[in-house]
Amino acid sequence: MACNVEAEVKGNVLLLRMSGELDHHEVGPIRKELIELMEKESIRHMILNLANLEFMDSSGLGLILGRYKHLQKIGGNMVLCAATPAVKRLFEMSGMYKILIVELSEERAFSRLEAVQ
Amino acid sequence: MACNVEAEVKGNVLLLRMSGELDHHEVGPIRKELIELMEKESIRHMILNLANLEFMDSSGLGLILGRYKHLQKIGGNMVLCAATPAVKRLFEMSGMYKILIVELSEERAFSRLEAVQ
Amino acid sequence: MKNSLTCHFTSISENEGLARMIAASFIAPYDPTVGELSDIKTVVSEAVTNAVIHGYNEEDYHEITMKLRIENRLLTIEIIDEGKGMEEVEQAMEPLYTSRPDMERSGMGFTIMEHFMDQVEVRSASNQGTTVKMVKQLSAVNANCL
Amino acid sequence: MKNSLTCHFTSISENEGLARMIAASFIAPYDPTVGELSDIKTVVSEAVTNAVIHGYNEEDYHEITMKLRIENRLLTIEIIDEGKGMEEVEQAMEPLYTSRPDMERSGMGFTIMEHFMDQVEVRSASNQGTTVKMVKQLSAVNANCL
Ligand SMILES: Nc1ncnc2c1ncn2[C@@H]1O[C@H](COP(=O)(O)OP(=O)(O)O)[C@@H](O)[C@H]1O
Ligand SMILES: Nc1ncnc2c1ncn2[C@@H]1O[C@H](COP(=O)(O)OP(=O)(O)O)[C@@H](O)[C@H]1O
Repeated sequence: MACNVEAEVKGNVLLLRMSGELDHHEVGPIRKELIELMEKESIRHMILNLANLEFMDSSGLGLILGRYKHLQKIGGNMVLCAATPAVKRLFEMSGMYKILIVELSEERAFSRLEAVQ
Repeated sequence: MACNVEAEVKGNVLLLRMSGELDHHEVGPIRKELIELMEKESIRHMILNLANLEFMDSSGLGLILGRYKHLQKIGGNMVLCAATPAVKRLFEMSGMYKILIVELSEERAFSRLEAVQ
Repeated sequence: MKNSLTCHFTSISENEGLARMIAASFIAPYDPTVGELSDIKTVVSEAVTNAVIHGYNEEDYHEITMKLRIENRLLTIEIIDEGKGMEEVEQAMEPLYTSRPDMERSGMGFTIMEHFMDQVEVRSASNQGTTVKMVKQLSAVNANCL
Repeated sequence: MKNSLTCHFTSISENEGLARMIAASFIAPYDPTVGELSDIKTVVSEAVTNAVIHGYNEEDYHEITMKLRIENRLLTIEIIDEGKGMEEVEQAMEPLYTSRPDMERSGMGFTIMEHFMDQVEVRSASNQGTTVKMVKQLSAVNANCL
Protein backbone atom coordinates (compact mmCIF):
# COMPACT_ATOMS: atom_id res chain seq x y z
CA MET A 1 0.00 0.00 0.00
CA ALA A 2 1.23 3.45 -0.85
CA CYS A 3 2.10 6.18 1.60
CA ASN A 4 0.13 9.37 1.48
CA VAL A 5 1.59 12.64 2.73
CA GLU A 6 -0.48 15.72 3.41
CA ALA A 7 1.69 18.81 3.86
CA GLU A 8 0.55 22.13 5.34
CA VAL A 9 2.83 25.16 5.62
CA LYS A 10 2.14 27.76 8.34
CA GLY A 11 4.88 30.38 8.34
CA ASN A 12 8.12 28.51 8.88
CA VAL A 13 6.36 25.44 10.30
CA LEU A 14 5.64 22.38 8.16
CA LEU A 15 2.84 20.07 9.31
CA LEU A 16 2.97 16.56 7.81
CA ARG A 17 0.13 14.07 8.08
CA MET A 18 1.23 10.66 6.85
CA SER A 19 -1.02 7.68 6.17
CA GLY A 20 -0.58 4.24 4.63
CA GLU A 21 2.73 2.38 4.69
CA LEU A 22 6.07 4.14 4.91
CA ASP A 23 8.83 1.81 3.72
CA HIS A 24 11.98 2.09 1.61
CA HIS A 25 9.96 1.99 -1.60
CA GLU A 26 7.91 5.01 -0.53
CA VAL A 27 10.68 6.92 1.23
CA GLY A 28 12.63 7.78 -1.94
CA PRO A 29 10.16 10.09 -3.70
CA ILE A 30 8.84 11.50 -0.41
CA ARG A 31 12.36 12.51 0.70
CA LYS A 32 12.98 14.35 -2.55
CA GLU A 33 9.72 16.31 -2.39
CA LEU A 34 10.19 17.13 1.29
CA ILE A 35 13.68 18.51 0.83
CA GLU A 36 12.48 20.69 -2.04
CA LEU A 37 9.44 21.94 -0.15
CA MET A 38 11.42 22.70 3.01
CA GLU A 39 13.95 24.69 1.07
CA LYS A 40 11.38 26.58 -0.99
CA GLU A 41 9.28 27.50 2.06
CA SER A 42 12.28 28.16 4.36
CA ILE A 43 10.94 25.66 6.88
CA ARG A 44 12.48 25.76 10.37
CA HIS A 45 10.13 23.51 12.35
CA MET A 46 8.22 20.35 11.60
CA ILE A 47 5.13 18.76 13.15
CA LEU A 48 4.53 15.08 12.44
CA ASN A 49 1.05 13.63 12.71
CA LEU A 50 1.47 9.88 12.20
CA ALA A 51 -1.91 8.86 13.65
CA ASN A 52 -2.94 7.20 10.38
CA LEU A 53 0.41 5.69 9.47
CA GLU A 54 -0.41 1.97 9.38
CA PHE A 55 3.11 0.73 8.83
CA MET A 56 6.61 2.09 9.22
CA ASP A 57 10.01 0.43 9.31
CA SER A 58 13.59 1.63 9.76
CA SER A 59 13.56 3.25 6.30
CA GLY A 60 10.86 5.58 7.62
CA LEU A 61 12.95 6.22 10.73
CA GLY A 62 15.85 7.16 8.47
CA LEU A 63 13.72 9.66 6.56
CA ILE A 64 12.52 11.33 9.76
CA LEU A 65 15.96 11.25 11.39
CA GLY A 66 17.39 12.89 8.28
CA ARG A 67 14.91 15.77 8.48
CA TYR A 68 15.46 16.04 12.24
CA LYS A 69 19.21 16.45 11.78
CA HIS A 70 18.64 19.16 9.19
CA LEU A 71 16.26 21.10 11.45
CA GLN A 72 18.68 20.79 14.34
CA LYS A 73 21.47 22.24 12.24
CA ILE A 74 19.39 25.33 11.44
CA GLY A 75 18.16 25.65 15.03
CA GLY A 76 14.66 24.31 14.41
CA ASN A 77 12.53 21.73 16.18
CA MET A 78 10.58 18.58 15.35
CA VAL A 79 7.34 17.77 17.18
CA LEU A 80 5.64 14.38 17.08
CA CYS A 81 1.97 14.77 17.87
CA ALA A 82 0.38 11.38 17.19
CA ALA A 83 1.60 7.88 16.39
CA THR A 84 0.30 4.33 16.70
CA PRO A 85 1.88 2.11 19.37
CA ALA A 86 3.89 0.21 16.72
CA VAL A 87 5.36 3.40 15.24
CA LYS A 88 6.02 4.83 18.69
CA ARG A 89 7.92 1.66 19.60
CA LEU A 90 10.29 2.13 16.66
CA PHE A 91 10.99 5.72 17.75
CA GLU A 92 11.72 4.47 21.25
CA MET A 93 14.00 1.69 20.04
CA SER A 94 16.08 4.11 18.00
CA GLY A 95 16.41 6.60 20.85
CA MET A 96 14.59 9.24 18.80
CA TYR A 97 11.60 9.35 21.11
CA LYS A 98 13.75 10.99 23.76
CA ILE A 99 15.08 13.72 21.50
CA LEU A 100 11.80 14.63 19.80
CA ILE A 101 9.26 17.00 21.35
CA VAL A 102 6.06 15.02 21.88
CA GLU A 103 2.62 16.68 22.07
CA LEU A 104 -0.89 15.27 22.09
CA SER A 105 -2.43 17.27 19.24
CA GLU A 106 -1.55 19.42 16.26
CA GLU A 107 -2.82 22.54 18.12
CA ARG A 108 -0.64 21.86 21.13
CA ALA A 109 2.29 21.18 18.82
CA PHE A 110 1.83 24.61 17.21
CA SER A 111 1.60 26.37 20.57
CA ARG A 112 4.66 24.53 21.80
CA LEU A 113 6.64 25.70 18.78
CA GLU A 114 5.53 29.30 19.37
CA ALA A 115 6.69 28.99 22.98
CA VAL A 116 10.15 27.65 22.11
CA GLN A 117 10.81 30.10 19.29
CA MET B 1 -10.54 -15.70 5.47
CA ALA B 2 -13.07 -18.02 7.00
CA CYS B 3 -16.68 -18.42 5.91
CA ASN B 4 -19.37 -17.60 8.40
CA VAL B 5 -22.80 -19.20 8.15
CA GLU B 6 -25.82 -17.92 10.04
CA ALA B 7 -28.70 -20.42 9.94
CA GLU B 8 -32.31 -19.66 10.90
CA VAL B 9 -35.04 -22.31 10.83
CA LYS B 10 -38.67 -21.22 10.30
CA GLY B 11 -40.90 -24.26 10.03
CA ASN B 12 -39.53 -26.31 7.17
CA VAL B 13 -37.64 -23.35 5.69
CA LEU B 14 -33.93 -22.86 6.30
CA LEU B 15 -32.55 -19.35 5.88
CA LEU B 16 -28.76 -19.19 5.38
CA ARG B 17 -26.77 -15.98 5.55
CA MET B 18 -23.20 -16.56 4.42
CA SER B 19 -20.32 -14.15 4.77
CA GLY B 20 -16.56 -14.28 4.21
CA GLU B 21 -14.98 -16.60 1.65
CA LEU B 22 -16.59 -19.85 0.53
CA ASP B 23 -13.95 -22.10 -1.01
CA HIS B 24 -13.09 -25.82 -0.94
CA HIS B 25 -11.38 -25.46 2.45
CA GLU B 26 -14.54 -24.03 4.01
CA VAL B 27 -17.06 -26.16 2.11
CA GLY B 28 -16.20 -29.45 3.84
CA PRO B 29 -17.29 -28.70 7.42
CA ILE B 30 -20.18 -26.50 6.26
CA ARG B 31 -21.62 -29.30 4.09
CA LYS B 32 -21.52 -31.74 6.98
CA GLU B 33 -23.30 -29.39 9.38
CA LEU B 34 -25.87 -28.38 6.76
CA ILE B 35 -26.82 -31.96 5.91
CA GLU B 36 -27.25 -32.78 9.60
CA LEU B 37 -29.29 -29.66 10.31
CA MET B 38 -31.54 -30.18 7.28
CA GLU B 39 -32.27 -33.74 8.31
CA LYS B 40 -32.85 -32.90 11.96
CA GLU B 41 -35.22 -30.01 11.17
CA SER B 42 -36.93 -31.76 8.22
CA ILE B 43 -36.06 -28.83 5.95
CA ARG B 44 -37.90 -28.67 2.61
CA HIS B 45 -37.00 -25.19 1.40
CA MET B 46 -33.92 -23.04 1.54
CA ILE B 47 -33.34 -19.29 1.28
CA LEU B 48 -29.83 -18.11 0.50
CA ASN B 49 -28.75 -14.62 1.45
CA LEU B 50 -25.26 -14.22 -0.02
CA ALA B 51 -25.14 -10.41 0.20
CA ASN B 52 -22.07 -10.52 2.43
CA LEU B 53 -20.27 -13.38 0.74
CA GLU B 54 -17.05 -11.73 -0.39
CA PHE B 55 -15.68 -14.66 -2.33
CA MET B 56 -17.02 -17.87 -3.82
CA ASP B 57 -15.61 -20.31 -6.36
CA SER B 58 -16.85 -23.50 -7.99
CA SER B 59 -16.49 -25.44 -4.72
CA GLY B 60 -19.18 -23.15 -3.30
CA LEU B 61 -21.30 -23.74 -6.39
CA GLY B 62 -20.93 -27.48 -5.80
CA LEU B 63 -22.12 -27.15 -2.21
CA ILE B 64 -25.19 -25.16 -3.24
CA LEU B 65 -25.93 -27.35 -6.23
CA GLY B 66 -25.75 -30.41 -3.95
CA ARG B 67 -28.35 -28.97 -1.58
CA TYR B 68 -30.49 -27.84 -4.52
CA LYS B 69 -30.59 -31.37 -5.92
CA HIS B 70 -31.59 -32.73 -2.53
CA LEU B 71 -34.43 -30.21 -2.14
CA GLN B 72 -35.64 -30.93 -5.65
CA LYS B 73 -35.80 -34.64 -4.89
CA ILE B 74 -38.07 -34.04 -1.88
CA GLY B 75 -40.17 -31.47 -3.77
CA GLY B 76 -38.71 -28.39 -2.11
CA ASN B 77 -37.39 -25.10 -3.44
CA MET B 78 -34.29 -22.96 -3.22
CA VAL B 79 -34.53 -19.16 -3.28
CA LEU B 80 -31.58 -16.84 -3.80
CA CYS B 81 -32.33 -13.45 -2.34
CA ALA B 82 -29.09 -11.49 -2.50
CA ALA B 83 -25.67 -11.95 -4.06
CA THR B 84 -22.79 -9.76 -5.15
CA PRO B 85 -22.24 -9.36 -8.91
CA ALA B 86 -19.23 -11.74 -8.80
CA VAL B 87 -21.22 -14.49 -7.07
CA LYS B 88 -24.19 -13.93 -9.35
CA ARG B 89 -21.92 -14.33 -12.37
CA LEU B 90 -20.83 -17.79 -11.19
CA PHE B 91 -24.45 -18.85 -10.80
CA GLU B 92 -25.15 -17.62 -14.32
CA MET B 93 -22.14 -19.36 -15.81
CA SER B 94 -23.17 -22.69 -14.31
CA GLY B 95 -26.76 -22.38 -15.52
CA MET B 96 -28.00 -22.40 -11.90
CA TYR B 97 -29.28 -18.84 -12.04
CA LYS B 98 -32.03 -19.97 -14.39
CA ILE B 99 -33.22 -22.83 -12.20
CA LEU B 100 -33.15 -21.01 -8.87
CA ILE B 101 -35.97 -18.78 -7.68
CA VAL B 102 -34.57 -15.26 -7.28
CA GLU B 103 -36.11 -12.68 -4.95
CA LEU B 104 -34.93 -9.28 -3.76
CA SER B 105 -35.23 -9.71 -0.01
CA GLU B 106 -35.56 -12.35 2.68
CA GLU B 107 -39.17 -11.27 3.33
CA ARG B 108 -40.12 -11.64 -0.32
CA ALA B 109 -38.33 -15.01 -0.41
CA PHE B 110 -40.45 -16.21 2.52
CA SER B 111 -43.71 -15.01 0.91
CA ARG B 112 -42.74 -16.61 -2.37
CA LEU B 113 -42.19 -19.94 -0.64
CA GLU B 114 -45.58 -19.68 1.05
CA ALA B 115 -47.15 -19.02 -2.35
CA VAL B 116 -45.54 -22.03 -4.04
CA GLN B 117 -46.23 -24.49 -1.21
CA MET C 1 7.32 -2.18 -14.49
CA LYS C 2 7.60 -5.93 -14.72
CA ASN C 3 7.64 -8.34 -11.84
CA SER C 4 7.68 -12.04 -11.13
CA LEU C 5 6.97 -14.24 -8.14
CA THR C 6 7.29 -17.98 -7.79
CA CYS C 7 5.84 -19.70 -4.72
CA HIS C 8 6.06 -23.27 -3.53
CA PHE C 9 3.63 -24.30 -0.82
CA THR C 10 2.22 -27.44 0.73
CA SER C 11 -0.96 -29.04 -0.64
CA ILE C 12 -3.19 -28.27 2.33
CA SER C 13 -6.56 -26.70 1.65
CA GLU C 14 -5.68 -23.72 3.87
CA ASN C 15 -3.31 -22.65 1.11
CA GLU C 16 -6.14 -22.12 -1.39
CA GLY C 17 -6.89 -18.86 0.41
CA LEU C 18 -3.20 -18.04 0.82
CA ALA C 19 -2.62 -18.43 -2.93
CA ARG C 20 -5.56 -16.10 -3.65
CA MET C 21 -4.18 -13.48 -1.27
CA ILE C 22 -0.70 -13.70 -2.79
CA ALA C 23 -2.01 -13.31 -6.33
CA ALA C 24 -4.18 -10.36 -5.25
CA SER C 25 -1.21 -8.67 -3.51
CA PHE C 26 0.97 -9.32 -6.56
CA ILE C 27 -1.33 -7.41 -8.91
CA ALA C 28 -2.47 -4.75 -6.43
CA PRO C 29 0.26 -2.23 -7.44
CA TYR C 30 -1.07 -2.36 -11.01
CA ASP C 31 -4.36 -0.90 -9.90
CA PRO C 32 -6.62 -3.63 -11.32
CA THR C 33 -10.38 -3.12 -11.45
CA VAL C 34 -12.51 -4.77 -8.76
CA GLY C 35 -13.69 -7.22 -11.40
CA GLU C 36 -10.17 -8.13 -12.50
CA LEU C 37 -9.09 -8.66 -8.90
CA SER C 38 -12.07 -10.92 -8.27
CA ASP C 39 -11.45 -12.87 -11.52
CA ILE C 40 -7.79 -13.47 -10.65
CA LYS C 41 -8.61 -14.64 -7.13
CA THR C 42 -11.24 -16.99 -8.51
CA VAL C 43 -9.07 -18.67 -11.16
CA VAL C 44 -6.17 -19.09 -8.71
CA SER C 45 -8.59 -20.66 -6.26
CA GLU C 46 -9.92 -23.04 -8.93
CA ALA C 47 -6.52 -24.22 -10.12
CA VAL C 48 -4.98 -24.58 -6.64
CA THR C 49 -8.08 -26.42 -5.39
CA ASN C 50 -7.79 -28.81 -8.33
CA ALA C 51 -4.16 -29.50 -7.46
CA VAL C 52 -5.17 -30.22 -3.83
CA ILE C 53 -8.21 -32.38 -4.65
CA HIS C 54 -7.49 -34.03 -7.97
CA GLY C 55 -3.71 -33.78 -8.31
CA TYR C 56 -2.91 -34.95 -4.79
CA ASN C 57 -6.19 -36.65 -3.70
CA GLU C 58 -6.32 -34.31 -0.70
CA GLU C 59 -3.10 -35.75 0.72
CA ASP C 60 -1.26 -33.11 2.73
CA TYR C 61 2.33 -32.02 2.30
CA HIS C 62 2.86 -32.44 -1.39
CA GLU C 63 4.12 -29.37 -3.19
CA ILE C 64 2.16 -26.93 -5.32
CA THR C 65 3.92 -24.22 -7.33
CA MET C 66 2.37 -20.92 -8.34
CA LYS C 67 4.24 -18.72 -10.80
CA LEU C 68 3.10 -15.17 -11.37
CA ARG C 69 4.56 -12.89 -13.99
CA ILE C 70 3.50 -9.48 -15.19
CA GLU C 71 4.90 -7.30 -17.95
CA ASN C 72 3.12 -4.51 -19.80
CA ARG C 73 0.06 -5.39 -17.70
CA LEU C 74 0.01 -8.89 -19.24
CA LEU C 75 -0.44 -11.28 -16.34
CA THR C 76 0.64 -14.92 -16.60
CA ILE C 77 -0.30 -17.40 -13.89
CA GLU C 78 0.95 -20.97 -13.74
CA ILE C 79 -0.29 -23.49 -11.18
CA ILE C 80 1.77 -26.64 -11.15
CA ASP C 81 1.40 -29.93 -9.29
CA GLU C 82 3.31 -33.17 -9.54
CA GLY C 83 0.28 -35.28 -8.82
CA LYS C 84 -1.69 -37.88 -10.65
CA GLY C 85 -2.41 -35.85 -13.79
CA MET C 86 -5.15 -36.41 -16.39
CA GLU C 87 -5.39 -38.59 -19.41
CA GLU C 88 -8.21 -36.78 -21.16
CA VAL C 89 -7.59 -33.05 -20.82
CA GLU C 90 -10.26 -32.12 -23.36
CA GLN C 91 -12.96 -34.05 -21.55
CA ALA C 92 -11.81 -32.63 -18.21
CA MET C 93 -12.24 -29.09 -19.53
CA GLU C 94 -15.84 -29.56 -20.59
CA PRO C 95 -18.39 -27.59 -18.56
CA LEU C 96 -19.91 -29.63 -15.73
CA TYR C 97 -17.53 -32.56 -16.25
CA THR C 98 -16.11 -33.84 -12.99
CA SER C 99 -14.42 -37.09 -12.07
CA ARG C 100 -15.54 -36.56 -8.46
CA PRO C 101 -19.34 -36.20 -8.34
CA ASP C 102 -19.05 -38.11 -5.04
CA MET C 103 -17.41 -34.97 -3.61
CA GLU C 104 -20.16 -32.73 -5.00
CA ARG C 105 -17.69 -31.06 -7.32
CA SER C 106 -19.53 -28.81 -9.75
CA GLY C 107 -17.27 -29.51 -12.74
CA MET C 108 -17.12 -25.77 -13.39
CA GLY C 109 -13.47 -25.11 -12.50
CA PHE C 110 -11.97 -25.09 -15.98
CA THR C 111 -15.02 -23.35 -17.43
CA ILE C 112 -14.57 -20.52 -14.95
CA MET C 113 -10.85 -20.28 -15.74
CA GLU C 114 -11.60 -20.06 -19.46
CA HIS C 115 -14.31 -17.44 -18.92
CA PHE C 116 -12.22 -15.22 -16.66
CA MET C 117 -8.87 -15.41 -18.44
CA ASP C 118 -7.88 -14.58 -22.02
CA GLN C 119 -6.07 -17.87 -22.44
CA VAL C 120 -5.91 -21.19 -20.56
CA GLU C 121 -3.48 -23.93 -21.42
CA VAL C 122 -3.37 -27.29 -19.62
CA ARG C 123 -0.43 -29.66 -19.85
CA SER C 124 -0.97 -32.96 -18.10
CA ALA C 125 -0.36 -36.67 -18.40
CA SER C 126 -1.13 -39.64 -16.21
CA ASN C 127 1.15 -39.61 -13.15
CA GLN C 128 3.12 -36.73 -14.66
CA GLY C 129 1.40 -33.93 -12.82
CA THR C 130 -0.46 -30.96 -14.24
CA THR C 131 0.45 -27.44 -15.29
CA VAL C 132 -2.33 -24.91 -15.81
CA LYS C 133 -1.10 -21.76 -17.54
CA MET C 134 -3.43 -18.78 -17.73
CA VAL C 135 -2.92 -15.37 -19.32
CA LYS C 136 -4.88 -12.16 -18.91
CA GLN C 137 -4.28 -8.66 -20.18
CA LEU C 138 -5.18 -6.21 -17.43
CA SER C 139 -7.05 -3.15 -18.63
CA ALA C 140 -5.07 0.03 -19.10
CA VAL C 141 -4.97 2.73 -16.45
CA ASN C 142 -4.07 6.32 -17.13
CA ALA C 143 -3.49 7.41 -13.56
CA ASN C 144 0.02 5.98 -13.36
CA CYS C 145 2.66 4.51 -15.60
CA LEU C 146 3.31 1.03 -14.22
CA MET D 1 -1.24 -27.70 11.54
CA LYS D 2 2.10 -27.02 9.92
CA ASN D 3 2.71 -25.16 6.72
CA SER D 4 5.52 -23.90 4.55
CA LEU D 5 5.88 -21.40 1.75
CA THR D 6 8.92 -20.52 -0.31
CA CYS D 7 8.81 -17.48 -2.58
CA HIS D 8 11.26 -16.20 -5.15
CA PHE D 9 10.75 -12.65 -6.36
CA THR D 10 12.64 -9.92 -8.16
CA SER D 11 14.69 -7.37 -6.22
CA ILE D 12 12.50 -4.35 -6.95
CA SER D 13 11.48 -2.16 -4.03
CA GLU D 14 7.78 -2.76 -4.83
CA ASN D 15 8.30 -6.29 -3.51
CA GLU D 16 9.09 -5.08 0.01
CA GLY D 17 5.37 -4.52 0.48
CA LEU D 18 4.48 -7.73 -1.34
CA ALA D 19 6.73 -9.77 0.96
CA ARG D 20 5.08 -8.18 4.01
CA MET D 21 1.61 -9.04 2.69
CA ILE D 22 2.62 -12.62 1.94
CA ALA D 23 4.08 -13.14 5.40
CA ALA D 24 0.98 -11.59 6.99
CA SER D 25 -1.33 -13.84 4.93
CA PHE D 26 0.78 -16.88 5.78
CA ILE D 27 0.35 -16.43 9.53
CA ALA D 28 -3.22 -15.07 9.45
CA PRO D 29 -4.85 -18.54 9.91
CA TYR D 30 -2.93 -18.91 13.18
CA ASP D 31 -4.77 -15.99 14.67
CA PRO D 32 -1.72 -13.93 15.67
CA THR D 33 -2.11 -10.90 17.91
CA VAL D 34 -2.08 -7.46 16.28
CA GLY D 35 1.36 -6.93 17.79
CA GLU D 36 2.74 -10.19 16.40
CA LEU D 37 1.37 -9.41 12.94
CA SER D 38 2.96 -5.97 13.02
CA ASP D 39 6.31 -7.38 14.26
CA ILE D 40 6.40 -9.99 11.49
CA LYS D 41 5.60 -7.45 8.79
CA THR D 42 8.31 -5.16 10.12
CA VAL D 43 11.11 -7.73 10.24
CA VAL D 44 10.24 -9.05 6.76
CA SER D 45 10.32 -5.47 5.50
CA GLU D 46 13.73 -4.87 7.12
CA ALA D 47 15.36 -8.00 5.74
CA VAL D 48 13.91 -7.71 2.22
CA THR D 49 14.82 -4.00 2.09
CA ASN D 50 18.39 -4.89 3.08
CA ALA D 51 18.55 -7.45 0.26
CA VAL D 52 17.31 -4.82 -2.22
CA ILE D 53 19.56 -1.98 -1.00
CA HIS D 54 22.69 -3.60 0.36
CA GLY D 55 22.68 -7.06 -1.20
CA TYR D 56 21.90 -5.92 -4.73
CA ASN D 57 22.77 -2.17 -4.62
CA GLU D 58 19.23 -1.38 -5.75
CA GLU D 59 19.76 -3.14 -9.06
CA ASP D 60 16.47 -4.55 -10.34
CA TYR D 61 15.79 -8.10 -11.37
CA HIS D 62 18.03 -10.05 -9.10
CA GLU D 63 16.31 -12.75 -7.07
CA ILE D 64 15.30 -12.64 -3.43
CA THR D 65 14.01 -15.75 -1.66
CA MET D 66 11.69 -15.75 1.32
CA LYS D 67 11.08 -19.02 3.15
CA LEU D 68 8.30 -19.23 5.71
CA ARG D 69 7.70 -22.25 7.90
CA ILE D 70 5.37 -22.76 10.82
CA GLU D 71 4.92 -25.75 13.08
CA ASN D 72 3.46 -25.76 16.58
CA ARG D 73 3.13 -21.98 16.22
CA LEU D 74 6.91 -21.68 15.86
CA LEU D 75 7.49 -19.39 12.90
CA THR D 76 10.75 -19.46 10.94
CA ILE D 77 11.48 -16.81 8.33
CA GLU D 78 14.49 -16.85 6.02
CA ILE D 79 15.32 -14.02 3.66
CA ILE D 80 18.04 -14.93 1.21
CA ASP D 81 19.90 -12.93 -1.40
CA GLU D 82 22.83 -13.81 -3.62
CA GLY D 83 24.25 -10.32 -3.54
CA LYS D 84 27.40 -8.74 -2.30
CA GLY D 85 27.26 -10.03 1.28
CA MET D 86 29.03 -8.65 4.35
CA GLU D 87 32.48 -9.18 5.76
CA GLU D 88 31.79 -7.99 9.29
CA VAL D 89 28.43 -9.39 10.35
CA GLU D 90 28.89 -8.43 14.00
CA GLN D 91 29.62 -4.82 13.20
CA ALA D 92 26.69 -4.73 10.75
CA MET D 93 24.33 -5.87 13.51
CA GLU D 94 25.25 -3.09 15.92
CA PRO D 95 22.50 -0.56 16.59
CA LEU D 96 22.80 2.52 14.37
CA TYR D 97 25.60 1.03 12.26
CA THR D 98 25.04 1.57 8.56
CA SER D 99 27.37 1.37 5.59
CA ARG D 100 25.05 3.76 3.73
CA PRO D 101 24.67 6.99 5.73
CA ASP D 102 24.60 8.69 2.30
CA MET D 103 21.19 7.05 1.79
CA GLU D 104 19.95 8.24 5.19
CA ARG D 105 19.73 4.66 6.39
CA SER D 106 19.04 4.58 10.11
CA GLY D 107 21.17 1.52 10.86
CA MET D 108 18.28 0.11 12.91
CA GLY D 109 17.30 -2.82 10.66
CA PHE D 110 19.07 -5.64 12.48
CA THR D 111 18.31 -4.10 15.88
CA ILE D 112 14.60 -4.16 15.05
CA MET D 113 14.82 -7.77 13.84
CA GLU D 114 16.54 -8.80 17.07
CA HIS D 115 13.99 -6.95 19.20
CA PHE D 116 10.94 -8.35 17.44
CA MET D 117 12.03 -11.95 16.95
CA ASP D 118 13.17 -14.59 19.45
CA GLN D 119 16.22 -15.44 17.40
CA VAL D 120 18.11 -13.87 14.49
CA GLU D 121 20.94 -15.61 12.67
CA VAL D 122 22.90 -14.02 9.82
CA ARG D 123 25.07 -16.01 7.45
CA SER D 124 27.00 -13.91 5.00
CA ALA D 125 30.35 -13.57 3.30
CA SER D 126 31.77 -11.17 0.76
CA ASN D 127 30.20 -11.82 -2.64
CA GLN D 128 28.51 -14.94 -1.29
CA GLY D 129 25.13 -13.39 -0.56
CA THR D 130 23.30 -13.20 2.75
CA THR D 131 20.83 -15.38 4.60
CA VAL D 132 18.91 -13.90 7.52
CA LYS D 133 17.08 -16.55 9.54
CA MET D 134 14.60 -15.42 12.17
CA VAL D 135 12.51 -17.46 14.58
CA LYS D 136 9.52 -16.45 16.69
CA GLN D 137 7.17 -18.46 18.85
CA LEU D 138 3.65 -17.14 18.35
CA SER D 139 1.63 -16.86 21.54
CA ALA D 140 -0.87 -19.62 22.28
CA VAL D 141 -4.53 -19.26 21.41
CA ASN D 142 -7.29 -21.24 23.01
CA ALA D 143 -10.02 -20.46 20.53
CA ASN D 144 -8.87 -23.00 17.96
CA CYS D 145 -6.45 -25.84 17.63
CA LEU D 146 -4.15 -24.87 14.78
N1 LIG E 1 -4.59 -30.71 -11.13
C1 LIG E 1 -5.33 -31.76 -11.57
N2 LIG E 1 -4.85 -33.02 -11.50
C2 LIG E 1 -5.57 -34.07 -11.94
N3 LIG E 1 -6.81 -33.95 -12.47
C3 LIG E 1 -7.36 -32.73 -12.57
C4 LIG E 1 -6.64 -31.58 -12.13
N4 LIG E 1 -7.43 -30.49 -12.38
C5 LIG E 1 -8.56 -30.95 -12.92
N5 LIG E 1 -8.53 -32.30 -13.06
C6 LIG E 1 -9.60 -33.15 -13.64
O1 LIG E 1 -10.46 -32.31 -14.39
C7 LIG E 1 -11.80 -32.43 -13.93
C8 LIG E 1 -12.56 -31.14 -14.14
O2 LIG E 1 -12.01 -30.11 -13.34
P1 LIG E 1 -12.91 -28.85 -12.97
O3 LIG E 1 -13.49 -28.30 -14.23
O4 LIG E 1 -12.07 -27.93 -12.16
O5 LIG E 1 -14.09 -29.44 -12.11
P2 LIG E 1 -14.12 -30.09 -10.65
O6 LIG E 1 -12.91 -29.67 -9.88
O7 LIG E 1 -15.38 -29.54 -10.07
O8 LIG E 1 -14.17 -31.58 -10.84
C9 LIG E 1 -11.67 -32.86 -12.51
O9 LIG E 1 -12.83 -33.51 -12.04
C10 LIG E 1 -10.45 -33.80 -12.58
O10 LIG E 1 -10.81 -35.08 -13.04
N1 LIG F 1 21.47 -8.38 2.67
C1 LIG F 1 22.58 -7.67 2.93
N2 LIG F 1 23.64 -7.72 2.08
C2 LIG F 1 24.76 -7.00 2.31
N3 LIG F 1 24.92 -6.20 3.39
C3 LIG F 1 23.92 -6.10 4.28
C4 LIG F 1 22.71 -6.83 4.10
N4 LIG F 1 21.89 -6.55 5.13
C5 LIG F 1 22.57 -5.70 5.92
N5 LIG F 1 23.79 -5.41 5.42
C6 LIG F 1 24.81 -4.53 6.03
O1 LIG F 1 24.48 -4.34 7.38
C7 LIG F 1 24.34 -2.95 7.69
C8 LIG F 1 23.32 -2.73 8.78
O2 LIG F 1 22.03 -3.12 8.37
P1 LIG F 1 20.75 -2.54 9.10
O3 LIG F 1 20.91 -2.72 10.57
O4 LIG F 1 19.55 -3.14 8.47
O5 LIG F 1 20.80 -0.97 8.81
P2 LIG F 1 20.61 -0.13 7.46
O6 LIG F 1 19.86 -0.95 6.45
O7 LIG F 1 19.84 1.06 7.91
O8 LIG F 1 21.99 0.22 6.97
C9 LIG F 1 23.99 -2.32 6.36
O9 LIG F 1 24.29 -0.94 6.32
C10 LIG F 1 24.83 -3.14 5.39
O10 LIG F 1 26.16 -2.70 5.36
